[in-house]
Amino acid sequence: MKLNQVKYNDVTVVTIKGDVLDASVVGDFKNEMTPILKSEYHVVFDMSNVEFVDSSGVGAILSCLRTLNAEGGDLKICSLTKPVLALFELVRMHKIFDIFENKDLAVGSFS
Amino acid sequence: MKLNQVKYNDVTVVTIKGDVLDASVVGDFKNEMTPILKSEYHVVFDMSNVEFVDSSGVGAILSCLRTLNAEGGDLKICSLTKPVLALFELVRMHKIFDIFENKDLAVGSFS
Amino acid sequence: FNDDLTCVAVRIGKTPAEKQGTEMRILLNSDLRELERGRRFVREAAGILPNNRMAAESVSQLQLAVTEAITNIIEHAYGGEGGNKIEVVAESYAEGIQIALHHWGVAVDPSTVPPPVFDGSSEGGFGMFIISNSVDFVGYSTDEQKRNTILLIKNSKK
Amino acid sequence: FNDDLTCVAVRIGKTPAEKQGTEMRILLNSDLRELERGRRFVREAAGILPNNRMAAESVSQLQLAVTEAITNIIEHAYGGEGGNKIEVVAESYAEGIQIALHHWGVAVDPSTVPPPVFDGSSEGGFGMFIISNSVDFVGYSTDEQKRNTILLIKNSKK
Ligand SMILES: Nc1ncnc2c1ncn2[C@@H]1O[C@H](COP(=O)(O)OP(=O)(O)O)[C@@H](O)[C@H]1O
Ligand SMILES: Nc1ncnc2c1ncn2[C@@H]1O[C@H](COP(=O)(O)OP(=O)(O)O)[C@@H](O)[C@H]1O
Repeated sequence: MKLNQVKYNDVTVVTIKGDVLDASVVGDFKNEMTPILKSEYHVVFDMSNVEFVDSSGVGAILSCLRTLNAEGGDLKICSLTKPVLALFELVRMHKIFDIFENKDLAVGSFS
Repeated sequence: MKLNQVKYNDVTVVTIKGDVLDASVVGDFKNEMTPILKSEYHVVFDMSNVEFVDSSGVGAILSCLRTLNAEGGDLKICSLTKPVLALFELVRMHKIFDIFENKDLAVGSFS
Repeated sequence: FNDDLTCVAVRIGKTPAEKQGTEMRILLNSDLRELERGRRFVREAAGILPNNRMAAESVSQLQLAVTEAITNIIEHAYGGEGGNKIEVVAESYAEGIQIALHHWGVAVDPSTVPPPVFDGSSEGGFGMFIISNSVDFVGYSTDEQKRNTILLIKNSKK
Repeated sequence: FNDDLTCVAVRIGKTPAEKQGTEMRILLNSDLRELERGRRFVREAAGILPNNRMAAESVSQLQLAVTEAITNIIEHAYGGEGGNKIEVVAESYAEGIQIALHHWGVAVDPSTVPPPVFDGSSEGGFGMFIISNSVDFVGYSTDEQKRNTILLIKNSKK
């Protein structure tokens, strides 16, 4: 699990570089997210590389949202691949998250 | 397989006495029906005892209908149990056969 | 074939079928008189789990599918010849029943079988259609030892 | 366990998995790093039949169900403890794929598991719901040798 971070003004876009976010990597993901969640308020997850997410991956992303929300921040998601979007819809997470087609729309939504 | 025959004027009601009409008994059924089909024109099958019919049973009943129709006669069916009616509907035989709730209605339908 | 299976097949008529956890097996001969035993076997498999509330209607449908499958094996796969074996294995789940019918006769490619004619002009050709429409899954396979399997799954809840 | 199984498990990473007709087996360790191999195994099973046109979407759904099931076995049935075995058996049919996951850990009675909470307040509890909704049949059973089976069926045609 390697996360890529780019800042656009006060919005941090985190790109998940691996193509999988399942129970085998979710621990790493959470560890790598911890400092980011501590320092940032406006975060976008760019998930364009991620072809596979399982329930633990959904749970981890949800956990990020909750952490940010608790501090007055927010998390937006963008560029979901087809199978990942299907999973989000299955577990009704499209109603919990703001999901955007691409990074620009997600970043722009903060302003 | 034992068939019971009762005549109501020119209508012959054939009661299938066994509770099964499947490939294991359909040969006997056809054999026992042969003389009846030769001598009768208006036939009712009372199927109230029959709890199980398979595709070969449906085929045998269809064969009786065709034999009678070819001679200008007709076959009506009555008193189908739930699973047997379900099968007739599955293979659309409720559109081929005149099916009646009870014997009286089936017999009466010939007059 | 091993003798244990034969033994189970002999005993099932009198006592509850041999139970291996939630698995049941029976060995049938390629004889249409075995159809009744096939249906009884399904009824037993449906009753094996205390919390397996398979509706009577679903049990009937599974019995119908198994009857059609056994008949096809006897008449088509074994060409009506006696003395051949059909092994039936049931696995019961709270969620449904899986029935595998194994035989060593001619395999069928179900995609080559035409759909039935429903206009009353044909007295046969309904069997595979009935099977497909009476269970939730049907699969046909053949392994390298030429053992054919017809797999049927019926959900408890419709 | 017999050694043949272990052998298959070792080889599957490099060559196409051992094929027994349309059946495939793999032995996994109770280690989450095995999830990827579980998914690769599903992909292979989906490709085993020339006429098995399982849509990519259906293959993904089956991979998801298998991932969730393996994770549950490792985390719940085996309590997260390494060194335990999960045997995965796939049977491919033109009509679909059957995957049986066998383990020797704690059994679960799925009827006791509450449905998930979808309001975002809970980060877990979605696994079994996802499994049920990603395949056409899921069954949980335990035999007398304490071998547990999670059976998944995915139809080729949706
Ligand atoms: N298990 C089987 N093994 C070999 N051939 C089969 C099998 N099942 C079906 N068939 C073939 O498919 C055809 C259609 O079968 P089915 O729909 O059951 O109708 P029917 O048995 O009345 O012909 C059969 O005539 C036979 O040629
Ligand atoms: N294979 C299994 N073996 C034992 N217990 C299980 C198994 N699968 C699920 N469970 C139990 O069911 C609960 C719900 O599982 P699940 O829906 O997958 O969500 P989660 O794994 O996030 O808790 C688990 O917390 C566990 O108690």
